[in-house]
Amino acid sequence: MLTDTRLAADELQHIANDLRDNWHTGRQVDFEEAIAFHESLPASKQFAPVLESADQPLLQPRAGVPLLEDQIDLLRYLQDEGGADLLPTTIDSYTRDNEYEKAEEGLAASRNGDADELNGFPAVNHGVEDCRRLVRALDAPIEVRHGTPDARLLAMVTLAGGFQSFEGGPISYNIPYTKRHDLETTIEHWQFVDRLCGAYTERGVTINREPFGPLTGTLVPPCIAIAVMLVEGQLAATQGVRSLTLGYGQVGNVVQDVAALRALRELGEEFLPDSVTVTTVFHEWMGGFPPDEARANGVISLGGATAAVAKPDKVITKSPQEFQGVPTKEANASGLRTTRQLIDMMIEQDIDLNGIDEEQRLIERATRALMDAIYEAGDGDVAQGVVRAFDSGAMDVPFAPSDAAAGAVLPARDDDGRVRIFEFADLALPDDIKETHKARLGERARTEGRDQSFRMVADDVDAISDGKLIGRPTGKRGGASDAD
Amino acid sequence: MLTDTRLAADELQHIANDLRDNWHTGRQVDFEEAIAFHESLPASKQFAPVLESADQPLLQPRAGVPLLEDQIDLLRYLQDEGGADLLPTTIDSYTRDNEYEKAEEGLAASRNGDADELNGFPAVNHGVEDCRRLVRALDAPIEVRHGTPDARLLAMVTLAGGFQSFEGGPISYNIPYTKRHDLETTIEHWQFVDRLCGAYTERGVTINREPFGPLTGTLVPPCIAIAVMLVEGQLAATQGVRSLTLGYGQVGNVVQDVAALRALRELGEEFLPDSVTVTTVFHEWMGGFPPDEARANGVISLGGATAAVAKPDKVITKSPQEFQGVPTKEANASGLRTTRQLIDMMIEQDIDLNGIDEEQRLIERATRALMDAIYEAGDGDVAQGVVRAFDSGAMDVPFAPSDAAAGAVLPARDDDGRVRIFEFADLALPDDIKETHKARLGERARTEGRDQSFRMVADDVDAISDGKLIGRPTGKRGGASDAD
Amino acid sequence: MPRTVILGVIGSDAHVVGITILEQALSAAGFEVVNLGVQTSQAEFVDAAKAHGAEAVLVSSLYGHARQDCEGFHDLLESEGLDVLTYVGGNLAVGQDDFESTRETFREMGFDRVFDAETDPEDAIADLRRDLELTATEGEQVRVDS
Amino acid sequence: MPRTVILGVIGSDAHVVGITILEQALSAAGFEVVNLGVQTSQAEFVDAAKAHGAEAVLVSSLYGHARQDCEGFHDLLESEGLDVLTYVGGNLAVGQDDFESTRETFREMGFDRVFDAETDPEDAIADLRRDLELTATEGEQVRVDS
Ligand code: B12
Ligand code: B12
Repeated sequence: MLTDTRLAADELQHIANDLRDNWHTGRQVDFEEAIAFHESLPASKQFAPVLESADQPLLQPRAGVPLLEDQIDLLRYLQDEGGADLLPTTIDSYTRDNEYEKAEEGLAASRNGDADELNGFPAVNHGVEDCRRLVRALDAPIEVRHGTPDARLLAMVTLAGGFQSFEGGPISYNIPYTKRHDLETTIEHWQFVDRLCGAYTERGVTINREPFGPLTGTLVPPCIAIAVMLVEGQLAATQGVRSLTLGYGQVGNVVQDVAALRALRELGEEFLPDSVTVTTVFHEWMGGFPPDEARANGVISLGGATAAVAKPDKVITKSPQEFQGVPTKEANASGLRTTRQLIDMMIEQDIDLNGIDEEQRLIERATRALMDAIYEAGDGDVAQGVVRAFDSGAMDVPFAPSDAAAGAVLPARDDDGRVRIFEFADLALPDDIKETHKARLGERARTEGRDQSFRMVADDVDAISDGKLIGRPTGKRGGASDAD
Repeated sequence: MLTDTRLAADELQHIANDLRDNWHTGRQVDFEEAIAFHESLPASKQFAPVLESADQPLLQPRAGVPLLEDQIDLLRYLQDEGGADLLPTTIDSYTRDNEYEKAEEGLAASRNGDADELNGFPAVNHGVEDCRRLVRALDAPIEVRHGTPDARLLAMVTLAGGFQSFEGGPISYNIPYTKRHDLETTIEHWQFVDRLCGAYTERGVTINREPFGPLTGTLVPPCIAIAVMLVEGQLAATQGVRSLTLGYGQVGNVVQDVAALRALRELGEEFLPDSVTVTTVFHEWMGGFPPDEARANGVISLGGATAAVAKPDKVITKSPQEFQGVPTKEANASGLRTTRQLIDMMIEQDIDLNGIDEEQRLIERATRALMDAIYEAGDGDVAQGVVRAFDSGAMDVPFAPSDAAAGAVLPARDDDGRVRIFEFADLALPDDIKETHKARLGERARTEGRDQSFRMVADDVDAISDGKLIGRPTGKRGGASDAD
Repeated sequence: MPRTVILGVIGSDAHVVGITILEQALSAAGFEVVNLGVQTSQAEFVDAAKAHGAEAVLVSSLYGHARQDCEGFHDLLESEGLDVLTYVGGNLAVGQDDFESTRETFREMGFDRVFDAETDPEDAIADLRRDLELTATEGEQVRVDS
Repeated sequence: MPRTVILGVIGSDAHVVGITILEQALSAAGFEVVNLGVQTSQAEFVDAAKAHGAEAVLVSSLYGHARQDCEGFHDLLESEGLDVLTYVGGNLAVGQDDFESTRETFREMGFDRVFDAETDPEDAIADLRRDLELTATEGEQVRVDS
């Protein structure tokens, strides 16, 4: 039975041996030799120390293209022209599905054709040596960013390949990213990944792990996101991970975002063992972007401004071309520089917003309630508990495509633009918190003179891309009207 | 002798008659017929009512090209694609110098060549009828924006041409814009302009007047800018102006900017007669911009964010191409939309910053001290007083190119990025306020481990274009180092 | 009688928000919607269309692999004897491609209409009505904004 | 002995901040600077160069009329028998022009060096030293950053 206990050494070895045969590059992985490679890297390429010792939020973009040389050029550009402090390598969708054969075809097609046939870098297909070429070619530390429910082989290859940070987690890379993976299995798979990171860590090569905080990116109530971060953090810590970067995706209300980041940091410190160094990452708005670069720059800037106030350890930036498709390197770099300008202009300012503490307390209370429900469901075991809580709907994520979550919770913004819960379904929140949410949404409904309905939710989903924060009825277009 | 008294009707008439002969289009001006034209305009083109009844900050760009058709296309683009609520027509530099002959040559050259030979729209040369064509062609109200010390003929032609708002004032369009105009003469010239606006106003055609708040655009301490606004407001009110929009240019510190805008509004209400409707305009950063559109978008966004908190009646936007030269219409529209996105995402948020009241009180006390000094210098007459105060240095503007101002005051940022005064020269501020400024700058000097010097001022002048708010020594380049 | 349409996200794409909004808009407009959710295979689309006697199949794709995922879809429909209306929409290309050429590609692959991500659901519904020769009153809760 | 340079903003341009910074940098580098301020005519530049025996004339222009304002400047200098180094800098064209073609235009007009608004004063000073064949130690308070 799945429990939150450390994977035994022989089991790790056994699974690793099996995985080696999933794709030929698996056989290139040699742990001892990988340790040696990591030890050869200069301090400036060591992810955890660079991140943990920074005195300002570090900036990191997302970026991944199929071919190695292109990926090197792209990252070098983002490093030199975008001023990225930390670099990413975003993995393609076939690899995320463990479809290495298809990824190989896409890679071959990209090599022959002029268009990119993959939406990311197929690291498993490239193999250990090419990953190292990438790591050697850049000056900043690089993280693997993906969205893979079963990322075991990917972790084996990329960690051996010199990457020192690995995004994702069993919930955050299941619920928002897939339909049919059951949570129990993904947790098992991530226990392997975390144990592997732990094994490196024990040998002095700290691997940073970053649970994916934004989840579905769409109006996720902070308490839900933070609870997932705490659960994944605990699961990782059990396997020996010692550097954890907990994530949170901007909702666009400055007070709520600052409060949520503070709650994330404080609860992270509290819930995770002292042996773990907790850092936080703030993702610029992860929902639908405006189809207009000028307006998109405004959204990005609000992210930068919020980061300057909340001071997370890291900020994942967006590009002004987010709406349209994978951005050009120029647009990606411009998102970095716009963010940097806001942070650098604002970070030394003493900006003290009223209302943050109150919102933070509300978020913390709700998060604790969810954590309690999870422990209770698992009789004290967080792994069992989170599976059962998602099963019963005590834990849920809005707009979850996965069969493993009810996806029944619906969020909506209140009159101030803060994300509240409109439909709780079976979410394990105490009545007084529910009342608070209902009251705030009631105010909004009164302001707008309409009932709370899915239409309100839909309007909020579109609001930022339509240039607003709150999806008020405008009567201008069908989608935003409350006529039906 | 110059006094703050209303220009007699016959004198107005007399001056107007003389001016008619300065350029042939002056003879097209017919007051009665102009009133009739204004009365024919729909409510949506009436500047003062549109501005004064708005419930959100209205956005206005700067824009002026030599040819009428191009100006129509440009403004239509800014209106339709930029979503400008209010439109501008920026006048060329020759017209600002009353060099209508040269402007005529530039206009002819622009008509023949493909490049624009003027940096704005020469409205006097175009004459009354072409101004009306412009007004008729657009949907939003249009303001004349210029920088002309002697704007009498420009006012006659453009007001007859259907414009209903006129920027500038005797101090704000002298001190930052010219070298050799004496203040007494510019005040006389603007008394004419204001009286003309008053004459329209008395006939039911309210002409909005907008003193130019940003002055030299470069680290202007709020108290100085606000004092100039109050003086110009009073001079205009005396001549019968009833719609006054007082201006302020962003310094980049959010708390100081919000405090300054509140001080501006409150002191405006207090110092100006009840018959005057006071509105405020916030100019996005008027100093040197970053030579990079991505970073410039960040600067613009901070302006939008500040406006969302301070809620001025109007915002003058910048374009991401500000650094380089007159922007393309696309860039100009994009500055509008970026600003709009920030305002629309933030305006409904309850953002309550600590420290605003304290900063506002500091600004108000300093402004009152300057106003007292001005009244005292003029034995109660503000016109005489302001001339004498500038003469003695009791009143001054940093970086003033004009011989009419000492230009001896030097600003620098404190550790929080607020603009303080580093060199007071003869500025009429009480000792306790000076002490406050000195103490704040002393803190900064200690943080940086260097003396207060002109180097600090120079570093602050460059800071925003270098991507920061405060010009900290970096050792990176000569300009930012404190080695000498 | 309400007309049935099949809706889903093809391939291994998990972007669910768009079809959630579309489902709601289509239902509100009086259609019977069979929402297959994300990560739906070509075969699942075909089976559902058959099983429900659908008149239209609406394929969504956001993640940039639409071309690969839709390859052969119309052959499959034909081989199964299905003559249904097919729409595809979302972010159909990888990167910052020009939409017109993307539209052309998908038209050639057999889709009756191709929509970009800026599409207002109401516009797509108006097209659907037109293509199915529905009058505006035929739906249950019809509203078309001009 | 410090070398004398004339500095000013030409035409009816009133942008004073740039020359204020330049004046400070030039003085710190050991030059004797005669700052004519803004809105300086060609004749005023020429008179000052003569009167002070200047070795270089530094013309600044920001507002977009530089070409017109500088027309005939070198003829005037020549007719007055002045053989001085001439630099021009700032925002020299109206609009978003390509700087290389702007540089060409001003070089053809006779300026020895043409600088854009991104110029670091220290770089211009290094050029000035080179052109005047000054060694780095000749100034009083010299510092050149590599
Ligand atoms: C939220 C989001 C996510 C969430 C999705 C959560 C979820 N499960 O739904 C997360 C973070 C998990 C995610 C993951 C990924 N994403 Co994503 N994501 C977005 C984002 C920001 C918003 C999408 C959204 O919800 N929009 C709101 C809804 C209402 O609009 P919509 O989806 O566009 O749908 C509307 C229209 O398109 C239209 N429509 C859609 N389909 C159809 C079909 C028909 C027939 C019709 C008529 C109309 C129609 O109507 C819909 C309703 O109005 C977009 C960028 C953007 N648009 O701003 C990127 C984006 C779609 N993602 C992208 C990518 C690459 C990915 C990843 C592959 C990589 C990654 N970043 O990790 C993974 C893929 C995972 C997977 N297996 O699918 C790219 C796609 C690139 C491309 N096509 O070239 C985008 C464009 C971002 C970018 N610029 O790079 N993403
Ligand atoms: C502040 C400012 C103003 C202030 C000036 C106050 C004052 N009296 O100084 C005010 C608001 C009054 C103003 C007015 C106008 N301005 Co103005 N202004 C600016 C702004 C924002 C910053 C200029 C500045 O101070 N920069 C900081 C200093 C330190 O840098 P700098 O001036 O570039 O100088 C450095 C370098 O260029 C170089 N340099 C300069 N000259 C020389 C010469 C030599 C030989 C060398 C080696 C180097 C060198 O070294 C300097 C020091 O580092 C610029 C845009 C920008 N750059 O961001 C527009 C800008 C220069 N202005 C412009 C215009 C059009 C005007 C107006 C005509 C119209 C208007 N908007 O009202 C009027 C003109 C008035 C007049 N008669 O001159 C345009 C010029 C357009 C063009 N060239 O195509 C600009 C580029 C804005 C724009 N994008 O439209 N302006």
